[in-house]
Amino acid sequence: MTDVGTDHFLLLSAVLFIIGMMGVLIRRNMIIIFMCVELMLTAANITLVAFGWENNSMSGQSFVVFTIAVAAAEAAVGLAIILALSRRLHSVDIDDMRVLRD
Amino acid sequence: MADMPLWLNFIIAFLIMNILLVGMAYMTYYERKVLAAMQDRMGPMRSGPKGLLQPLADGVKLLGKEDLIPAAADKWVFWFAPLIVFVTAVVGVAVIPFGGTIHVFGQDINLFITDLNVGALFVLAFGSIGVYGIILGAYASANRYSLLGGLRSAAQVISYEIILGLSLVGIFILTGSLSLREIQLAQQGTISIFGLDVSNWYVITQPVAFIIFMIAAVAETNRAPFDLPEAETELVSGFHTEYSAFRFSFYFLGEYISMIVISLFASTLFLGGTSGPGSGEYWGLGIVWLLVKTILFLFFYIWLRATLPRFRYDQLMGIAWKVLLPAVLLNIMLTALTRLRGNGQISSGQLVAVIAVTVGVLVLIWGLNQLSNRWADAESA
Amino acid sequence: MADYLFLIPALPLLAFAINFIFGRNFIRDKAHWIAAPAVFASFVLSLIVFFNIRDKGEALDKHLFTWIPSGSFHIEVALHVDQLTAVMLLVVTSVGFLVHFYSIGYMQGDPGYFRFFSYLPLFVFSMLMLVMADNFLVLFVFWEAVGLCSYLLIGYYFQRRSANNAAKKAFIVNRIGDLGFGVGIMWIFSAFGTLNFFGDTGVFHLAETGTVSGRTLTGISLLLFMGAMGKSAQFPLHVWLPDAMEGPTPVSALIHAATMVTAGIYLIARAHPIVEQSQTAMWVIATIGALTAFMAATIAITQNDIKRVIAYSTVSQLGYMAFALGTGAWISAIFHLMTHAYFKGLLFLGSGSVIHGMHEEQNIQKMGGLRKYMPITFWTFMAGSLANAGVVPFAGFWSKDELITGAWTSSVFPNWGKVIAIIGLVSAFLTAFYMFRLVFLTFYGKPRFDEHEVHVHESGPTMTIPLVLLAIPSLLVGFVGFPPDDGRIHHFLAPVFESGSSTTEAAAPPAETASLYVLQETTTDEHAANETAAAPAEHHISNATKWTFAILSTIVALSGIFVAYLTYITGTISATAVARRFNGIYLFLYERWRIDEFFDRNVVQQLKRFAMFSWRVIDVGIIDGTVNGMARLVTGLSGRLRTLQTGLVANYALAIALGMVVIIGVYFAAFSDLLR
Amino acid sequence: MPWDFVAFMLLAAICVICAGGVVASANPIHSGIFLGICFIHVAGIFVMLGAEFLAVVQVIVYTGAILVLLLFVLMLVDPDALPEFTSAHPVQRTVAVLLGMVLLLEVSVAILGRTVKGVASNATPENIALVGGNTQALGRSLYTEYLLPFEIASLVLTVGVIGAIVLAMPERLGARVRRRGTISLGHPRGTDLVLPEGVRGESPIPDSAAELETGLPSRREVIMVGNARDYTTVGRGRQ
Repeated sequence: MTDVGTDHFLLLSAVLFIIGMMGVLIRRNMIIIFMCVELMLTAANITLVAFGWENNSMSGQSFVVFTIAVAAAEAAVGLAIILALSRRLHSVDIDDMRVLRD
Repeated sequence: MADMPLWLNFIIAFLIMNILLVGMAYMTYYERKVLAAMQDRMGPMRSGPKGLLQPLADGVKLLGKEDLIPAAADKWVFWFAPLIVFVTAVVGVAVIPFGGTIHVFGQDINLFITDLNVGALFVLAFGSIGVYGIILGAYASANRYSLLGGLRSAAQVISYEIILGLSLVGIFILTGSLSLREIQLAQQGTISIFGLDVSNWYVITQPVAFIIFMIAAVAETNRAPFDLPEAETELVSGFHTEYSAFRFSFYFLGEYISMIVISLFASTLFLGGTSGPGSGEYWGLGIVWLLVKTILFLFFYIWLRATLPRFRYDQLMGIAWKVLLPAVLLNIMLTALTRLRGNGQISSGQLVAVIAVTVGVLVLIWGLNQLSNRWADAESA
Repeated sequence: MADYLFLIPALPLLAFAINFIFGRNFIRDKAHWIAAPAVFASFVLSLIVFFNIRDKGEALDKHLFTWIPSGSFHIEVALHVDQLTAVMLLVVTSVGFLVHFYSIGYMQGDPGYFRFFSYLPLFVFSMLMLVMADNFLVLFVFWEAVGLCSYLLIGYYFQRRSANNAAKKAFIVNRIGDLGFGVGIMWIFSAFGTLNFFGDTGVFHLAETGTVSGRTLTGISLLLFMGAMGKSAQFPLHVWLPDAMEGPTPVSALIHAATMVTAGIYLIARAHPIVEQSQTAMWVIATIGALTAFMAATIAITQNDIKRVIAYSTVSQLGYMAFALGTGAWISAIFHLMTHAYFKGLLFLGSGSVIHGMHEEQNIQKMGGLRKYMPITFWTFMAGSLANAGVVPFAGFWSKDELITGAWTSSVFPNWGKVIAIIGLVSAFLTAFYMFRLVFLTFYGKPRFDEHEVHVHESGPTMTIPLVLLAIPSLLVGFVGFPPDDGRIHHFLAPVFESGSSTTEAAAPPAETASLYVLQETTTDEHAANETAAAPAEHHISNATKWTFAILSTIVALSGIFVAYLTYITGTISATAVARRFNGIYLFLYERWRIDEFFDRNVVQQLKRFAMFSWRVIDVGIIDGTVNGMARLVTGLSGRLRTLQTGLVANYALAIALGMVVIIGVYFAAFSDLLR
Repeated sequence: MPWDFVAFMLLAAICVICAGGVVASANPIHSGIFLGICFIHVAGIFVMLGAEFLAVVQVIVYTGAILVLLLFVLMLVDPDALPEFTSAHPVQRTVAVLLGMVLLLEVSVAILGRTVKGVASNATPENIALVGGNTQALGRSLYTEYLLPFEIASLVLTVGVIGAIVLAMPERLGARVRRRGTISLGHPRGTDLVLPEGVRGESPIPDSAAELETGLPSRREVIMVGNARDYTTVGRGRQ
């Protein structure tokens, strides 16, 4: 078990992903939730790179490039939404974002 | 790149770091002297001959001052934020090559700490982490002026980091590598321009990138005229208002070290690093050349500070996004096209076509902009 | 040459695109610099094409692209230019260009200037594609496009309610015709399996070789004619055309007189291999044409709006063309179409000039004596009127004379043809009368307006030059049909209209007997020929007949003018007295045969009643009842279910996570061998 | 004990601890710091996996840009608007933790019981060294195999940037832009010298309707115009 194999990275990725998921589920601050989503994305990235490493393939890394690009775009749009919402509702509490229901 | 035992690596790293720190100390002296000369003053004269011990005196003074922590501060963030600035600034030097591999005492010694194949990006990456020190310090101070400084810094550094990174892409295209060592090696030869043999420095083949890089580097290190995060007159020193004594000195150190590192970086990227007369035979001469170039850059920094007033914030952002970004993108495109043409991968016709389309698009954008201005005027009229 | 054919329609399309996209912001009041040169270039190209075809004597073809490749249904967009198309191209582009030219002056200062100059080339483009189409579907598409342009241009002054209504009316009435046309095309496809006109597998060849039953051909022909009725304003679908005068006058000239309305005539002429197989269809076409010609002429007598009179005159002339088609006088119909395009375009532009000069006054009762104010307009208008009235040697005379002669000597139905010819003569008399009523009321006599209030002026050169340019063909173009039945146009067009019969008839007549007119003595047994190919034997009409009719129609026209002279110049006959005497008839005519009222009462109101029924009973009662019932049911259910939707994003995320866990769990438990 | 195992364990431990810190910190800034540390160590993991370029990109993009942006927004948002750390939904929290545990269990089973191996490709360390290194190999992969996705990704970024600008634009910004004035984070005073004759301290420009709507004092904006010529025509466009 002292040899670092793909499984180690996958387990790390799983743990990070689940911590991120729990963060999304538990926290109410939209910005924290956003951070947790980034965490989940990173966890997925680790999986991709790990499998690429295992199979001597560059595809995993290529995918991560796309993930990062999408994450960056998501950050830009997501934060702009958060900013606009906080400006309008004076809150970043995810529980306050229920205008559509009321 | 020769394999060295780990202990030797540590020694080299230790040496370089210490030289850097001492250099930083005398950088402050150098700056004060140059500024003084430009302002027709004497500068520090009291401590030691010609004030040469002034940095030492400053250090002792800073260490001896009272270490204040504001009551409302976020303590441990307040505590480690200056360290981030300092550490990230120092780490950047790890990939700067001071020369090739030399053979002394029966031992191969690399005149650099490491040769990462992503060396150039490494410097940028640590530069971008450095901004945390400013933001977090600003936040932790629980001071509105500091916070404003931190926000400005965040926006400024993010914006200029893009420019900084993109300005290097031209070099990457020409070199085909991100390794600083390879970039430096690629500048060893000479090229012929109008029958004149000139060193193949990228400052000659990439002049636009060089200018943009210099502007962005000044902004990236928060130096005048881009020192808005500090802006004594408006923000009472901005993010480090609440810092004193040794914590302040970390910010201080970090700023000067990052100046030195970015100057080393620029020398390596654009001025051929260690290349110069005689540097092929004597490695020591290479280091001297590198230092001379670095000092030139540092002089440029100081000169800017002495000459230019601070930019306004919107001007700062406007320069980054409306002037430098398009210019640097065009530079990348031109470089790429030239490279492709040189490799014979595209024909002259295609080259001309691409350029024509680009010019057309630019003209179109310009026209649309004019048009929207006109509409806006018509609407407001 | 064929490679450059596409330029003819493409240039106006380009002009349209440029004006439409950049007009509002960039081109504005310089839009005509885009549109007019483009149409002029098309005209020049059309001329080149025309001479090319005349010299070579064969049609040009150019395949552009495959539009719908779908199994056996294969629609190609191709340009086909034969003699018929070449004539149409010339007419469309020449009148089109002059109208563009005229509009520069007429539309000056209009806020929608660029819009006008983008719709006009669009129309020209559509019309050119219509005549160049080589299959029914493409023809239909541009048929509709032409209708669209008509709609846009009638409703050009969209701020006016009446213009909007007129545009809608034109569109809806055309829809009725187009419905028939559309069904006809579908029927063609199901009967022939193709929509292409030409070639051995084309519709026309198949129709001539008798692969399809006569009944089918009759049905198709009637449906095609239904489309033509809508577009070419045949009774009873003519009602839209007079209302279409709400559009700007150049539009009336271009679309509602010279070109678009002739699309129906063109369609029937193009489809003549089908139509001529069916005697019933021919009879219907001829009868409706004659009826239209007569009805519109009678209405025109009583109208007071200058444009309306000319509009009814247009309807009447279209009726002439239709009965010529119906009696098998194809070339005469196209000949009349051509002459009519020029003199009617001229009349409309002239009336536009009058209206312009009178500061938007359209009522002829308030005009008079304009001769001295607007000499150019007067003389050109006079030329147009003489042409329309059919006075020697103006263009209208030659073509109209031919139509009537053709009807009289028609081989398709000899007896009925004579009746139609007589109706044509009566209409010709009426035509001469109302045209000169118009001329006398407008240009002669004393001004019936306040000369101090209204400062009448001659229009500018951009308006008068087209008038003069149109007056020349109005005078001269008739001579291409001289001598009657043997003129240049007959020789030119002959290949189009005889090719069919020459392939069907084993004993094809020699080519020099170009005329299609048929002597009465070769009449086949009408009952036997019913629903089958009416085989037209080729013969010249005796010179005696020709002369008789030439003299007859001249007399008729002159007498019409004379009566108008007596009525409106000397006052020997009192118009008001006649109107009072025959009050019933007068009112009947004045109210345009009460066709609009008839439609309103019998169609519109009935439809409204049906719509009310549908709304009140079917929609509200049955459909809404069902829907509302469902809705109430769903409301009741969802009231209970909505508690599930907390509106809290966290809960939804939790649900997603739960779903993920459950799915993975189920996978492990059921499908994976990991746990076994 | 091999060094790479130690390195991995170190990196992984810090990653997990910092990830926990992100979720558990009461102060969102602390969450951000934890996340940054976590990302840097993930970059270390990437280096271990032979993806040096990605490691640097991870640091530059995630830590250097995305996270800075996050902190930026955090500082822009009114601190009073931040929700309480203690969740108002204890049930939600319990269920979430439970679900996380179950999912972790399931995924662990899946990873440890993994029998399927991927198809080995040709990017062996030797081949990568042959093309010049990780960066060059990744470049080849991106610009040959994944050229179209790469271009689309750039499009996504562009759209994202534009969307962000549109979303974050203050509602009346359009009106303000047209007046050629900007609001700076500083410089409340500006250049008094270009003020025309009149009572000092009073706006020389009559309040336009737009200004009344935005409620922004016009003096503030007048001061920030780019040059004196524009200044005199503020509110009426250039002439």
